[in-house]
Amino acid sequence: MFSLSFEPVVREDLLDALSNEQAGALATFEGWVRNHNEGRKVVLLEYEAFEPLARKEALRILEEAKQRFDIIEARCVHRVGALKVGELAVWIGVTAAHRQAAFGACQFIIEEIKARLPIWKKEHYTDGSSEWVNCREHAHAH
Amino acid sequence: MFSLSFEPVVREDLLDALSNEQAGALATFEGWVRNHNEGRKVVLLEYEAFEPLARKEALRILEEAKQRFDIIEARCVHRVGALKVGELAVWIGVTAAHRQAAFGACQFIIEEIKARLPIWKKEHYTDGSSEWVNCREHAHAH
Amino acid sequence: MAEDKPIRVEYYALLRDERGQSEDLIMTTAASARELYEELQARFHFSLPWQRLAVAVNDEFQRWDTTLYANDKVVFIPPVAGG
Amino acid sequence: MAEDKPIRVEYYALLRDERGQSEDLIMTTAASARELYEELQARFHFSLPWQRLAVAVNDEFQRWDTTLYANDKVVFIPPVAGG
Repeated sequence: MFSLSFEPVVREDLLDALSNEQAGALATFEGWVRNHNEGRKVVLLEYEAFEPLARKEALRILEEAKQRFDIIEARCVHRVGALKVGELAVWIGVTAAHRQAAFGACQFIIEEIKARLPIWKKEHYTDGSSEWVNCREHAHAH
Repeated sequence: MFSLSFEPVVREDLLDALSNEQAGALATFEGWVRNHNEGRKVVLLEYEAFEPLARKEALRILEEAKQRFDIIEARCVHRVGALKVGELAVWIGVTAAHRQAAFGACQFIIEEIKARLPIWKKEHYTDGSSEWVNCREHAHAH
Repeated sequence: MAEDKPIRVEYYALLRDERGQSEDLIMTTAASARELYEELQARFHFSLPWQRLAVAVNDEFQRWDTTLYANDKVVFIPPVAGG
Repeated sequence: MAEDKPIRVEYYALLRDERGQSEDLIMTTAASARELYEELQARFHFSLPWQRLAVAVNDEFQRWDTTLYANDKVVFIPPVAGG
């Protein structure tokens, strides 16, 4: 299950949906909006998605995680819209019988999400300027 | 922060305590009571701890995690007492500026917790029998 | 000479900011996604070369040399930053 | 011959079940934690050999050859299963 959400993520709902009597392990990852990036003070982020393709690609990533790791279920929610410092930007949860598979799949999913989903992030700084992350003319992606 | 809890874990309280504007990543691990183990159907678990030493050793593990990984904070709660299938037995949460440190420390902590804390688990099976896990006379720990 | 065909282009993120709007319906002779980007880049002064972007046609990733057909929907994808 | 000294032993998990109670205050001549365990194992028929256990003295892990003193609190630690 993947969704793009304009509203804050409600963790308990996601966790309840993952509940399973076969599962001995849950690994989660949350990406939070930091108050700084590359030495600049961040006050606000805007996330924007090319929604139809972001959804399709995210479901492919979750499916790949199930092929590669012995997991039971994997879910991911990515926020879109304006986010303040401290807000949750992405949530990933993976259940498995055993912990190694849960951790492995959770790390795989966040790496692929970051590399492959058509989602962009504009940082707004304390000095009033703003910038699309990774899009500087002579910059390289990190 | 480490605690042994006779009451169900309230995740939101733990997450709120980890909230930090420098943190870009949160990795969590939860161990859940499965309905089976080594082919036997489990109905109930009892966790028992040698409390003073379990607390000391857990704090040492969290301190070691901070030495080894570039993390901001790490917290762990371990349940004691009787737990039903599906209940959360252990919760670990680690914040960091970046995700690799959060994942690495979270995995380190659960491995060390399992290997080092003087905590025992008695499984009660559907056939009415019970057993202290890893304590069979000719068995080896897994 | 190739005939003009209608193509719908949607702009996101940096490209939307640089274009000043989120969509164009254009008539073009561009045979491939790459040719279309270069045409639009010359016209709207997009800052990034096509090598830094990816491209989607009809909501699916495609290679830059993919052939464009009338009424295709094209999205140029600047470097992503999800997660 | 060594003198008797009082030692407090607490039992957890399997050992508590096998002992049938959670504590003993005993007089013993055992010089080390290992000698004490072997003495108690003979008396209470504990199923596991000392090699499968760890030992704590006064709430801290210790080696099996650690010397015991009067009024020490000793806990034998069966194979753990936390997490």
